[in-house]
Amino acid sequence: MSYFVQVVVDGLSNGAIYAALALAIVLVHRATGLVNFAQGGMAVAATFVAFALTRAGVPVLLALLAAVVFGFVLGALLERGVMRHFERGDPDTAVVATIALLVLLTGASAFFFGYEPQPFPSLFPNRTFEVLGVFVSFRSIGTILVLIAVMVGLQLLFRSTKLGLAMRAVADNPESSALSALPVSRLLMIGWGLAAGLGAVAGVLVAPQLFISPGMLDFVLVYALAAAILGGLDSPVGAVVAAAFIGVAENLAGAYLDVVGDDLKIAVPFVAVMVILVVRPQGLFGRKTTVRV
Amino acid sequence: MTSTPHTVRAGALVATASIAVLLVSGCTRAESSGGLGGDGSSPGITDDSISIGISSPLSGPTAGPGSCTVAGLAAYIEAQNADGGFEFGDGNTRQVEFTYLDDVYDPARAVSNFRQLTDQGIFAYVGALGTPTNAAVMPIAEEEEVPQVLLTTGARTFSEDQEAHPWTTGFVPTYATEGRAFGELLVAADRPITVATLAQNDDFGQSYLDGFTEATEGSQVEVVASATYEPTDTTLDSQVTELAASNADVLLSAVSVTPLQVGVLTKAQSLGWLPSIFLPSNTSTPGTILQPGGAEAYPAVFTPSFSKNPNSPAFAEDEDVQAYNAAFEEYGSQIATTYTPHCTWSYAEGAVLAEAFAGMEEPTRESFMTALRSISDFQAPMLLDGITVDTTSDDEAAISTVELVRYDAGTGGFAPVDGF
Amino acid sequence: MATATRPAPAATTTPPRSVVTRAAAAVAGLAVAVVLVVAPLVSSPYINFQLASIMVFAVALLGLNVIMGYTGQVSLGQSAFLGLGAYITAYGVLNDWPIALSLLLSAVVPAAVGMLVALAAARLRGLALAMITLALPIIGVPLARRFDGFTGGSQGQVVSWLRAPESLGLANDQWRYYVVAVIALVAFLLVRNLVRGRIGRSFAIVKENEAVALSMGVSPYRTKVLAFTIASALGGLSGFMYLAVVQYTSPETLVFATSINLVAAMVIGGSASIVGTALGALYYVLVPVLAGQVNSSRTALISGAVLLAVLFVLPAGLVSLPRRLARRRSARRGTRTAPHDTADDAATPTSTDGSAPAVPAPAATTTDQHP
Amino acid sequence: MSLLELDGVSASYGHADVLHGVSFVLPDNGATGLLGANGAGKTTTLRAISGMVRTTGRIVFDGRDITGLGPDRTAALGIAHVPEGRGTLGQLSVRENLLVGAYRRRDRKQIAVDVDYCLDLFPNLRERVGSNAAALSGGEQQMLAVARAFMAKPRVMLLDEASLGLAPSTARRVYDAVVRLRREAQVAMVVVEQNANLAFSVVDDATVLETGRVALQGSSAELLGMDAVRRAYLGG
Repeated sequence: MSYFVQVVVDGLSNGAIYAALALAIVLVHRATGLVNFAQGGMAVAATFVAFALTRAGVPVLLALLAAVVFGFVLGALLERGVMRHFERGDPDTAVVATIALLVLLTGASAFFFGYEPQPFPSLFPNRTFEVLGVFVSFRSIGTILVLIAVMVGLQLLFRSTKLGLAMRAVADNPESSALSALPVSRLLMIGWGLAAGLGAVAGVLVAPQLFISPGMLDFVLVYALAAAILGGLDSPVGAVVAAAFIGVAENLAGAYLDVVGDDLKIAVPFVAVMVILVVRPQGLFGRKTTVRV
Repeated sequence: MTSTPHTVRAGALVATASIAVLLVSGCTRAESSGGLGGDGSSPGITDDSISIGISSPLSGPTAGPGSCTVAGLAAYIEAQNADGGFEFGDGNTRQVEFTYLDDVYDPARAVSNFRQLTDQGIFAYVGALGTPTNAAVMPIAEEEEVPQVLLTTGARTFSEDQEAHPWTTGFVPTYATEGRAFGELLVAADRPITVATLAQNDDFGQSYLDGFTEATEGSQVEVVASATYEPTDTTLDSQVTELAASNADVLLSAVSVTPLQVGVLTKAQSLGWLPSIFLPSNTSTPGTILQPGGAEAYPAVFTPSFSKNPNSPAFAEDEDVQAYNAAFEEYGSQIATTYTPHCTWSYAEGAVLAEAFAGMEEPTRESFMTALRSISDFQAPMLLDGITVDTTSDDEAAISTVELVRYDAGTGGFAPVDGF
Repeated sequence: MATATRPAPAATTTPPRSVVTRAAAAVAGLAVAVVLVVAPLVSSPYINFQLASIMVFAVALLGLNVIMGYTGQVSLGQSAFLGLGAYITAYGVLNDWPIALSLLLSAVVPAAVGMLVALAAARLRGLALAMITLALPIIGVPLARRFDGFTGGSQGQVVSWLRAPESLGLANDQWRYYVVAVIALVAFLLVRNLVRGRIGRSFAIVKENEAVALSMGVSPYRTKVLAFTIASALGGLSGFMYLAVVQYTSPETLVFATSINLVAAMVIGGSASIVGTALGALYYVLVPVLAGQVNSSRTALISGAVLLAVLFVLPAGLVSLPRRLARRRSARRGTRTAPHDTADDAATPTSTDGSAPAVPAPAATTTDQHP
Repeated sequence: MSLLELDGVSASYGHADVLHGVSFVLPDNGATGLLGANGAGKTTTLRAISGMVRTTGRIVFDGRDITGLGPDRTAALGIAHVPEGRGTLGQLSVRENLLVGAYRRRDRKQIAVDVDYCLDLFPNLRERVGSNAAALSGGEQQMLAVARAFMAKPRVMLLDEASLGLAPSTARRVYDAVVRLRREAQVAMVVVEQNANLAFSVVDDATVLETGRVALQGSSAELLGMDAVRRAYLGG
């Protein structure tokens, strides 16, 4: 029994990693209506700023704050200087522009810090505690608590603030939003800035586990996309729940299904996501929208 | 079937582009590589120069080790060039022209790079990292009779049958050699020992286990739990949890990804499982793996070692290490920003190359291969004392012995092993 | 007080296509053909390898363009079909199947797999569909490692085949080039005719607006399944060509990163454009080579910068370069060009080479409201 | 006193000119119509006023030259454009759409009152106040678009083809509400409408456009008295 719980707990702590980036994806999608492949690249660049600061002796928490600020500025600048050029055009072109940014940011991070993963100090004590025969690390608990706080914060931002409402309106239809006097370009900039700032939080949370490297989030991004889409893309709660589901499903399959094994356990959450999407295209927490002509 | 002006212009564009490709190539069939040069010498060698090439992953997930395979070799070569050049067996002294390309660990890209390098007229292809990439290149190297040597991969394919693959040799010990060394250590203890294994789901993990199994067959050493992982996994927590349930005496962790290996070390102790640990040579650097992973918590951490760690205080006074650090600072640090053991390996590989050049009596690839295959008992720089290069065996890599060492948390370095 | 005003001037007209432009087209086409036929005879094996690689990825991109460019459905899984095709071919060669059979199955099996996936997923739109296609390479890589009896596992499979028949006097690299060039030519001709016909029109309508498609009697579901099946078949076919050129396949062939790079190359070349597809393949193969010429340890930085630069200058892809230049010229001369020539590139991705059919206006907007 | 004045306004998309020197005047609390065939430039005229196309000439709103100002700026000045195709925000609920309309306003209490007023104006919307706009019927979306524009407390509303694709009775209800808005809230109107019967139920005068130029201008009565206009726009 405690083995089973341990496997679930491990799954949740994996899920927390996916959730961190998934929340940033949800944010940028709500704020700009785009899926942004550069999300991981921006998060890593900001996390490298924190990394450089901690190496210079700055406390992690302070470094995190600096990374968030850097992320916000980076995101806003990239929106202003690059993405704005593509916002009115073909969405495929805009998505490929985010791919270009990802490659560019990865290359830039590697230019300064190299490709090899390097240790990153944790915000939380590097210890575990035991509850009923199950071992839980402070890091996972801390990560999950921060994520829940971020999730609630995002939910409040989108549901209960004028800024959140305006950002959603702009993501939905920028041209029409402008007709209601919304400052569209500033809102898009803020949206990218917030998403990159949140990416910095995600990066600093997961870097102690994954080690910091330019490609740190490349594969996490795949899981995070799956979580964000499964969660309905617009719902912070949905993204977190879906990420937890993916982490746990993967681990349980690896532990209990011999046919699946460690090598194919990754297939389980993805096949599950496929099946769920086919049955429920709007995702677990997405609102059903019937589009009429 | 009408065409608009756009099609016309686009068509013209394609035509221009195609012609440009032709012009860029600028060469005709006559110049193609493979055969002998004009005066009986092979392509890529003159009286005062020789050109060699390498393709390794220099971007993407494997770029850390990949860059190091280039940086260390570049450091050795450029330092030697600056020091006057390389002495050859035919009496000439030559400068080595060194070209490296990025293949992102993509076999198609590696083949493209290999063909590009031979087209540019390299004499030999040296030190490339990566099993699939080198596997894709091997048949072409054979067909074109281009040396594909001293590869930084422990896969057996490149070393186990050199009669079948006369143009290919591996450099670092095969993964099986490392696994075998662990097995032998445990068998020598002559008591029942339980082992849990964690291996990468590819030839790296598999041959590691194969070597281990060969050595422990019929002994009192028993594998009681095993798990595999994909290099793309984000964490190995679930695998470690699964293995910890066995409570084995020993964990053989054939993990080649730095953060994952650290994760294994932290996770096992967090579950209260404290086995003796066996780590592969490529993921046992104290500064980046053992200290962050809290390796001091375990009763013992063993690793096969064959090279000196240039960052270890234990070697700070070592002449080899000082020369390496100076050369690397000057010529290698631009290519590889962060250290992996591959940096020292490829540096040592430069010395083996120099040794082969010294034995080369004619400026031909055949003579080079003969010289390269006749090196024995050669003490290359940066290799631990007692680890020698021997290329005469036709089923082993150039380095076929490893020394097991034990992590000493006190000094942050390694200490010799006198038994399990 | 009502005031009548001047009569309207004649509407702006499209310049008639002259005999000259047709001749230019013919000349350009002929030049390309001659270059493509003669090039391998005078080029080194390396150049021939690159040219053949361009053919390989051109066919993979062609498939991607059918589903993404022409039908408007994001696919992040094209590499999975490329890998599957390569594996089937390798299996066929190693088991002494006739090459024609390998060729056939390398397209048919991926097509069947693609169709199965599409049958389940084609009701989805946008990102949900992208998610499902993304899962294919993610699951495909460990599957390829697992079934090593079929795939050779993580070591991959070296397959030495397609040696030039001695009677022809061609070297292997030349022979392989001609084989893949013929396959690519046939694939391009078939797709070109397809997208210009009735099926191409239904692709375009589905891309434009699925609801409108329904109202015009075009089933978006069936159209998407068809497009996805064709895309998968072409992906598989490119796998056959891949094996012909690279002579090796391994799980690395189908990694997700390849799919992403293919999507980028497709957009860079030109969405919904046959010529653009070829240009995209040129970009896909040549930019890494050029990046290596500049600095091999900064390839990511260089290729990212190049990608972004091209998107900035030519958001509608390389295929729009001549149009851009023409506009520059006409702008400098101060003359006005015809409206169809000046529509915003980025806003009209379906008309890049004139081969995409026009989309009829939605029925609702043409309803006569007069009482 | 004129609220909005267009003087020789031309507009272009890229290199293609679609408006050539259009002029008209809208008095305070007035309502004017723009009539004309498809492609005559009616929609472009509205887009020129709200700053969605590149424009030359002079547009004066409330004594201020607004030529070249972007849509968010003109909207902030009190011009509410209800675009062709409605422009409702599909992923937002009906209430949220209304609140987006009131983005620039700070008077929170009055906003709540106005939301209520809109829901009275369009009882259909009250029933669906929590649903996503994308789930509404075409008629309901058009009502929402008008209501959202009203929420900005505009001085003038630009109404573009509000009856498009609607059943005649639904279109009638939309226009009834527009008439009420004009009367009760003193919103001036520029109405583009294919259906001249509906248009003339709101407007005092109208401008007829042909291929981007003003062909006719006059009061509703004058225009209705002209055979040509009746034939072209009233089917009689």
